[in-house]
Amino acid sequence: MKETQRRSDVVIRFAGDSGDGMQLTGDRFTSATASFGNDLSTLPDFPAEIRAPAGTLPGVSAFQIHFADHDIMTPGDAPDVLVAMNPAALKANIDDLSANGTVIVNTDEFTKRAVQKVGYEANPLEDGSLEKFSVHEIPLTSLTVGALESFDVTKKEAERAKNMFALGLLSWLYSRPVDQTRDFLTEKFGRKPEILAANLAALEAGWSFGETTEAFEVQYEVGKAALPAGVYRNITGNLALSYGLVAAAQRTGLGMFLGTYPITPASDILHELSRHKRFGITTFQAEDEIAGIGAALGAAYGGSIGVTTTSGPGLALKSETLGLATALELPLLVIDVQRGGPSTGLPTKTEQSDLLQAMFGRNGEAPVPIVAPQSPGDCFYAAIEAIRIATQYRTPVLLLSDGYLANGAEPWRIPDVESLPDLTVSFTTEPNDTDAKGEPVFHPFLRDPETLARPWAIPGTPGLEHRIGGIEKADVTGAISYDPDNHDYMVRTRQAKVDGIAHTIEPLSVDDPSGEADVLVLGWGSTYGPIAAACRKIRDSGLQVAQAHLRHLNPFPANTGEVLRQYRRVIIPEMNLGQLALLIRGKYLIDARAFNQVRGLPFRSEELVEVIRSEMLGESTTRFESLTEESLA
Amino acid sequence: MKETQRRSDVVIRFAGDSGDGMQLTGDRFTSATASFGNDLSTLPDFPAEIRAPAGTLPGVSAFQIHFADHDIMTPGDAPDVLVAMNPAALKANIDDLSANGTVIVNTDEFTKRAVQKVGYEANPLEDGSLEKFSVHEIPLTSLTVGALESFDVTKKEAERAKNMFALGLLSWLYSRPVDQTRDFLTEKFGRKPEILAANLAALEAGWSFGETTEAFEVQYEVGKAALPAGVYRNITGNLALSYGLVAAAQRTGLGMFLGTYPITPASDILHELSRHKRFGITTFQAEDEIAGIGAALGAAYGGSIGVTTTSGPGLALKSETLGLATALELPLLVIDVQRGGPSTGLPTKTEQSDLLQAMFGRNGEAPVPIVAPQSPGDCFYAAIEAIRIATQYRTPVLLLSDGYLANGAEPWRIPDVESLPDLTVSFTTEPNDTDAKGEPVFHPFLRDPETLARPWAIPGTPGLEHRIGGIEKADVTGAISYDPDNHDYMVRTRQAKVDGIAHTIEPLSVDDPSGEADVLVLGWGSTYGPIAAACRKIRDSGLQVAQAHLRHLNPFPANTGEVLRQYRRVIIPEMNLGQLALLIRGKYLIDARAFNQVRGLPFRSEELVEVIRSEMLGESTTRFESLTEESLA
Amino acid sequence: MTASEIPALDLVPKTDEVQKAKDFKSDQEVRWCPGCGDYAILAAVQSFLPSLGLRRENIVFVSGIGCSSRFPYYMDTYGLHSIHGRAPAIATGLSVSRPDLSVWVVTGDGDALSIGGNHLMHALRRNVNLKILLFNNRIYGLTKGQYSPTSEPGKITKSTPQGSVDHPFNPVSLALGAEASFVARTIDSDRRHLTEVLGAAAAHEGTALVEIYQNCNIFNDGAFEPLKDAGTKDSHLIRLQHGQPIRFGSEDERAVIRDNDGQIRTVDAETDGNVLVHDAHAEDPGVAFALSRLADTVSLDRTAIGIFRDVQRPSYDRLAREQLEQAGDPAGSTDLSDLIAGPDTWTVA
Amino acid sequence: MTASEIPALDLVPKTDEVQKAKDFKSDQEVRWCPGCGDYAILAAVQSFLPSLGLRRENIVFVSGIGCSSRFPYYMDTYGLHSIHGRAPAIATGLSVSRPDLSVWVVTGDGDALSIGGNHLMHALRRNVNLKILLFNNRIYGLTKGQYSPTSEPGKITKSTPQGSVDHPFNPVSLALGAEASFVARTIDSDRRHLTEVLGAAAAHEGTALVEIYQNCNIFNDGAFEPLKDAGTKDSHLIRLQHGQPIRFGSEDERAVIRDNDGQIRTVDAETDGNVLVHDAHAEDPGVAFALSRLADTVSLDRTAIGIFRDVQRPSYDRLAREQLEQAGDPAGSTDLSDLIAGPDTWTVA
Ligand SMILES: Cc1ncc(C[n+]2csc(CCOP(=O)(O)OP(=O)(O)O)c2C)c(N)n1
Ligand SMILES: Cc1ncc(C[n+]2csc(CCOP(=O)(O)OP(=O)(O)O)c2C)c(N)n1
Ligand code: SF4
Ligand code: SF4
Ligand SMILES: [Mg+2]
Ligand SMILES: [Mg+2]
Repeated sequence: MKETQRRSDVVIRFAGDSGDGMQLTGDRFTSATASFGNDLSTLPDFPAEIRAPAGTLPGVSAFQIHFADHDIMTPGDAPDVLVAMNPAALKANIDDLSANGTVIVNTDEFTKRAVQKVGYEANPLEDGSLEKFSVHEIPLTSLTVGALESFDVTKKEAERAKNMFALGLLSWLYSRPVDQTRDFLTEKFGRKPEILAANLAALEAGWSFGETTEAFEVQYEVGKAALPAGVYRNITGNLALSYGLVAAAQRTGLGMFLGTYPITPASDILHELSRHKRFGITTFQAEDEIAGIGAALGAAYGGSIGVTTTSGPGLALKSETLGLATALELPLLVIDVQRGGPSTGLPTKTEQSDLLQAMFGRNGEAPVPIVAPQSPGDCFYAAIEAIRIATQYRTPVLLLSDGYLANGAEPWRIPDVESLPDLTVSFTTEPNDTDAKGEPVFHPFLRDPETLARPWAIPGTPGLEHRIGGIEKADVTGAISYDPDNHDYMVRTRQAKVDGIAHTIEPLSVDDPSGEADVLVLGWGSTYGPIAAACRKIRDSGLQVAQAHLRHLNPFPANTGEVLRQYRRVIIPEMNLGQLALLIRGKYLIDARAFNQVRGLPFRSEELVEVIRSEMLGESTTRFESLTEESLA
Repeated sequence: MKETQRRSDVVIRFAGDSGDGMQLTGDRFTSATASFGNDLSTLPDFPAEIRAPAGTLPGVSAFQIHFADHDIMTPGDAPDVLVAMNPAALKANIDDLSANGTVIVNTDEFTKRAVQKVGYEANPLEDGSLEKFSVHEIPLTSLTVGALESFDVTKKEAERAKNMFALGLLSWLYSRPVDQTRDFLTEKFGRKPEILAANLAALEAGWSFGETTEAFEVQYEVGKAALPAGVYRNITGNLALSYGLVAAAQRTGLGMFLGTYPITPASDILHELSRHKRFGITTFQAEDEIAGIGAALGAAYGGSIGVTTTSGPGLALKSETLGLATALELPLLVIDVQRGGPSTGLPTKTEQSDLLQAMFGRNGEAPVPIVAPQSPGDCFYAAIEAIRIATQYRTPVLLLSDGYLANGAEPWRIPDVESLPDLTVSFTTEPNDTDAKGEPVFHPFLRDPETLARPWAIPGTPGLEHRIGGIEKADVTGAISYDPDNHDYMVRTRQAKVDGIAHTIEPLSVDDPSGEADVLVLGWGSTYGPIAAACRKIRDSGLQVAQAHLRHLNPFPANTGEVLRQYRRVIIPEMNLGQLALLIRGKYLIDARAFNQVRGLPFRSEELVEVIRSEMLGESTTRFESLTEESLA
Repeated sequence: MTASEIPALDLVPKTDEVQKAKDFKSDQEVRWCPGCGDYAILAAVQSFLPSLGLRRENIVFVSGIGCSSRFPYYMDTYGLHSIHGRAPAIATGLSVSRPDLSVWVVTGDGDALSIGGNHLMHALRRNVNLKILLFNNRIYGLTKGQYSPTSEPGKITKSTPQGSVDHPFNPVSLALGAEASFVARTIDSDRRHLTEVLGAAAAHEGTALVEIYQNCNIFNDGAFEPLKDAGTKDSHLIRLQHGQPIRFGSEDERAVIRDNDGQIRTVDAETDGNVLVHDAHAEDPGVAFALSRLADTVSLDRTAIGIFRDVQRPSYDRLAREQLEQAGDPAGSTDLSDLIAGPDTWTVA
Repeated sequence: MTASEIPALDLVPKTDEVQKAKDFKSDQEVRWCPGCGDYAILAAVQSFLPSLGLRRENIVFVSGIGCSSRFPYYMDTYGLHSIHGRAPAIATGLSVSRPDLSVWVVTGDGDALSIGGNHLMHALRRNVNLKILLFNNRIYGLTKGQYSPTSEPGKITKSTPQGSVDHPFNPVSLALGAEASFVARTIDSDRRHLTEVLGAAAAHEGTALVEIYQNCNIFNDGAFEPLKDAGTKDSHLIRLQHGQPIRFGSEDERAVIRDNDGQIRTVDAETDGNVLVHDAHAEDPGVAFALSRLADTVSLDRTAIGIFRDVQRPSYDRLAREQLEQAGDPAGSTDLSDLIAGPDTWTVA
């Protein structure tokens, strides 16, 4: 047996052609790692093309996993190990590798032509350019084909199994179990026994290769993480969001209607929900985004939980109907899984640049509450919270996820469904007012004095027949009204209703173990992990820093200003040009500093460390956006 | 001859049923007043319905004109004279009348039924409720019918001429010329000689009635205003905007393409431009707003000045395509004539609530310059300025007008067209770069170092064939690029391009005659008039106040922060819930106070006086929106 | 046929009460221009609905924006006045999620065919259980008189001072091309015909598109005069009746035939043998389409009214509901727990 | 027929240079999946264009979003890759304002018929001078395999695990219902037929809609196999040729006839007399529509390909241009001054 070394955490990136099955490989490695009991975080990164041409840089598909014996926050800044299935994968990823990192390359693909195709002048395996790394040159393809010689598969099929060989090798290297992967393959290829056998054999062969070859002298171990007790699973943001929707619908006691139009990276929510009709969920693939939200709104009018899912360009299209929903004051959930913009932008990358669109992208004063999850698993709870607000306040709500949350995964403690909030909705079924003659009448815009919500009286309710629409309505009666003072009143009341939600959300809490920090890092959405990791590193280095994270972007928690004012300096890192920063500055008049990157990728925590530290120490602040005169407009 | 008294200014409101021709009456009175040489300002106010049912409150159509022997800023807070053609018109407008105002009522319409129909318990002409006013009860309808007895028209036709009778009477009362109205009628009814004769006679009869009846003892005179020398005309905002577009197109030397979809209050721009094809203007009534902006963008790609016009709900629909235009970096002008929102809202009323939609209503970081005219006549220059920015910076530009500017009118000094800025555009026709081998190549995203504008090379140019799209592009070459750093760079560069426009716009100037004010009132768009009138009144009362008005909302003039910081207090009145205030506060960290009304009507200057004065004197500030914690989100 | 006998209304609750037209009048003042054709349609719908015997609260009118789209305010049922062009999409969500409702859409030629064309087409293709009343006045009324996608070529309007250069849609052809299972055309002023068509639409499972020629006396007065004027209407109108040979003219002196080249044509005085017999239930929409092409866009000569097509195809609503039912009910929270746990879990003690 | 002989291309500048397919290849790497039908279409278009003899810089490809919409990047002409569904609208502005360009739209079944259905329909009705190539693979390719508006009923996809309950559009029927002046259908793998159809489309004044059956080998492989497979294609395909009797089958043993009830039907072995002769130029689209209905949505039996309709109707572009010309040119700045001054002015000294 070889030597075994312990590691507290490892970051591995699998990279290859779109057709090489890297997402699947990463997924399986993740699954094994999760069930082994590590904490983990993943970052898939794939091209916009379905199958970009083989061997090209744009065709590279990668999957990064960070796993550890303690709780971790991010998929890791820089991989310790890069598995590069071809020259393109090497070229596209090598710069990210950590110093002294390990590279495992599939030498079979490093032909002269392939190397030149991606713009290498010389073969990088030969020109010494990889010297600073520990390089393992392995003919993965031919080893796989060799291992499958006796199997009843074509050469092409055998070659295709090379990802399983790689998975086997890496599983050996990091002492990962492979049983689950076996089960998975058995399920997947159940109907093609030869392919199944070949894949299982390739997996096995990879493992054995690690064990027997001299290339690998050490095997690594990463111990279980001490997570809070409970039953866990691994989950991506889109899946958690889908389950959150199912759970929320159940807790309201109503049917759910998803009206949507496919768009990356939101489509998987449609795919997932379409499989759960037994929970009373109807999915409707509409002709476009406008019809998607329209149908969801129509269903909400009829008493369903109306939901629509999309990404940035689709949210733009939904603007007008979303405005109608604010005027009708009906519950509706709009989910925007943000991606790189503007326009088509970077469809498979992540970004936080729809916040101000979510806040303001409608004609007139049309406030909409906004909720944002902070991690893949948190998408579950964010969905429930959004539906709570929508149903209790009779308002459309925007949930802002993003591409990183959507496709990233983490271990998730499975909640006890009985412990989820009770969201039971009761429709109005009786007249709620009396007219001048003392007769009972129904007034569709007579509000609950507490929440300012109007009654939800659905068609089919006898005696409450009424008409609503997008024209301004008279207070109480809901009749069309062009009265100037009524309009002013209604505009303010709709705003006050949304503002009032602040009373029912948890106050902003600060993570500052020492209680002595005078710099606060404020974030929202998916930057939680990188910010938390950075703050932890700073504290480990002996400095103090505080972190606060906004789950509600509209309204902000009631104590937000009070919290922020306690710090000498507030830093707001965002994957946009400073959108939350504008809102915070405008509302609280605090000179918050924005640190922005719009690279389509999550922040690297090391970078955040540097930025926060330089601000703490009063060093150069050139990395900050100057939010004063010059650049923020 | 009766006694004549001089007045320095007068506010008259004509009010009647939608079918009573009040808009026409007001228009004619305005025309006469303009040509007489008064300064003036008007405010039409009509229902959303085409012909709301006769005799009802929602059916009332009104037209207010303020005219004076000096320069004035607003259509007036409260009418001095109300012409009420029926009980509904009286009821809907009487509360606005100034103390001791004059009411001229058409008694013929005050039947018991008509009076009750609008909810009067007793006939207001009899119950003493009008006591505080000077009331002239005149049977306008029967007087008109009587005067036309000998004419070859039906009774209905005769009745319909009662607005001309009223116009004649008011013309006499305020010593207005009626020649132009005669010409106008002759033109309008040229083909119906009987109707023409009847209308002319009714006009005449109204005038004579004033002269002969004892009801009117005094005739009034309002002297000419000492306006700057020049040739003047009367103009509405929509007309001035249309002419500005024609003029701008001429100055660029290019054709113009308007792609649009009708919507109140923007449709008149389409109507107007469709009549001016000889200036190389193509108008295209598209199937919807998305097609309207799409076609305009396509035409811009082809080298035309692409324009699209709309109002709030239409702007919402255009969001996605506007985002594409920011990514393509092509010139495009989007005109939003704002109306009351949210959703369908108050379609015929005015509001400033699309500012933040204009700023942020797109997915991703998609900055768009914004220009806003401040008076009807200024719409002409704002259109030219918007097209200057669009063509020179190769960017979509948003122009924010509103319902008040669109339909309001004022005397306008006609510019010398030769003095308008030269906007000549030159397309790129030659390669602009060299490739690695030194060969000339065309790079569609190689920018002008000064403006950061990219070349505008239109189809049909040999040798410059290239492809553009909404996916992120590589700097310089414009090829599709998923590179993270390139994306970050391009996002910032597009922002920097828009920010850089600040170098070419006039600095923010302050109107503070004494130079001693410590309170500044900052506005944008159509609130210019009411704010200026209020400031003038305050100064007249011996206090000092400064006024500044933003024509550019994005980017702000470079000196904005510097200017604002010179004042102890900045007050921002807006017809929304504080949209400019948010931007100013967020950018400059100045505790600007927002004074907001969302009534679908322009501010009354008296109200602004009160608000500004109480702030200056440090009195109660309860009228201000608290822009801190509680309400702005 | 009352509602209880109409299979398409099976799931909509019925009432025993005797209803009158006035039971369907809301308390809102009607705000169309005096003389507008919309009044006649409103009256016809209000008089017709009692014949269905449905519970008032189970009827919903959804509309877009336009003069016509004010309709729901005047009906004492549930109603939703939405935004321009989107009524079919909104109504789709309502209808699919609420099989116990009778959902009607009211729209105009601009609302349905200009901005809303796509939603209309997709509702038709899916066969969502909507009854769509398209008030076609060949003009934009509410925005004060621009031409619409059904305006005749050359039309001079506010936005086309030199005359429109657009070729108009024929709403019946368009609907048939979009896979409509029910398409009819009728006229505001012909109360009997209108009522008949409404009855057939109500009885249809799936989308029923009813084009109603409607006079806008303010901006397009007399647009359908040739079909209303006593002197011309008999010669211009082709009244389609299922199972009947298609003859028209004041003395049935004109007829519709199929010609040798496969075309459907109108001819003067034709022998019985060749006259086409109208089959509204024909599976193939080819003949219905051909009938929709007979009319002259400008003169309105040879305009067919009545039910062009009325075929059975399961509604989207029904098929979607069947999938829900097939999926079964969850076993309460156990099932939910199982779902979110999934197959791969591990326990941390 | 070269471009100089095609009246519809009158205004587009020609070149004397001899062009080759490779002149139309851009330097961008083609990024479709290996085996995708889009490659064949790209190659066909690149080989076809030289036959027109147009100057390369006067050709523009405008597309929406989808795999198919990547097309413009690969053409060494001007190109605009726009947003989902909006290409016809954008191309309309370009075409109307630039009569010297040959404007092509490339779109997919989702892009053109789902989100973009309305723009497509309106372009067709107006007869804007666009050549629209609709790559119909009956699936959403770029978003990885959801069903589209042309997918067959019951289709199991990522978004329809129990099978789709939508009834699909027939793009040819839809276009005919939308007043199209030119409609054709062809197949990615039939280079000759595809090229022929492209030629006819290019020669047409106004909108030419060309539906191209395209194989998506990743998400909907073999969708059109019955029309490509040597064993079935002759029996399934009806090749329409103007002026020819419509016969098909490996031995022409099947034919299309008009039946007594006015319907167009396919029959086995029929006498010559009754066989329908295809008239692509028929003013009335009725027969073309009927031909579009013959195909079985699922089996693809009786699928007609070729040019269904090709009639002359002045393009929107031409009519709009004529109005511009009628309006005349302004007399420089004098006219502009007159315009903005208007009739009612006064002078303040
Ligand atoms: C998004 C949007 N675009 C445009 C409008 C303006 N608008 C209101 S109704 C209408 C067209 C009305 O025509 P039609 O549908 O034929 O209805 P009609 O008034 O003739 O009954 C338009 C363009 C709007 N309200 N919303
Ligand atoms: C506004 C918007 N909605 C949705 C999408 C996502 N999307 C991209 S392509 C596409 C459909 C592609 O199908 P099709 O048009 O048939 O093209 P194909 O990929 O099959 O060639 C969708 C839904 C988008 N990019 N933009
Ligand atoms: S404008 Fe025309 S359609 Fe509208 S209410 Fe008046 S008459 Fe009727
Ligand atoms: S997904 Fe299908 S349509 Fe798209 S490139 Fe691949 S094979 Fe072609
Ligand atoms: Mg209409
Ligand atoms: Mg497709």
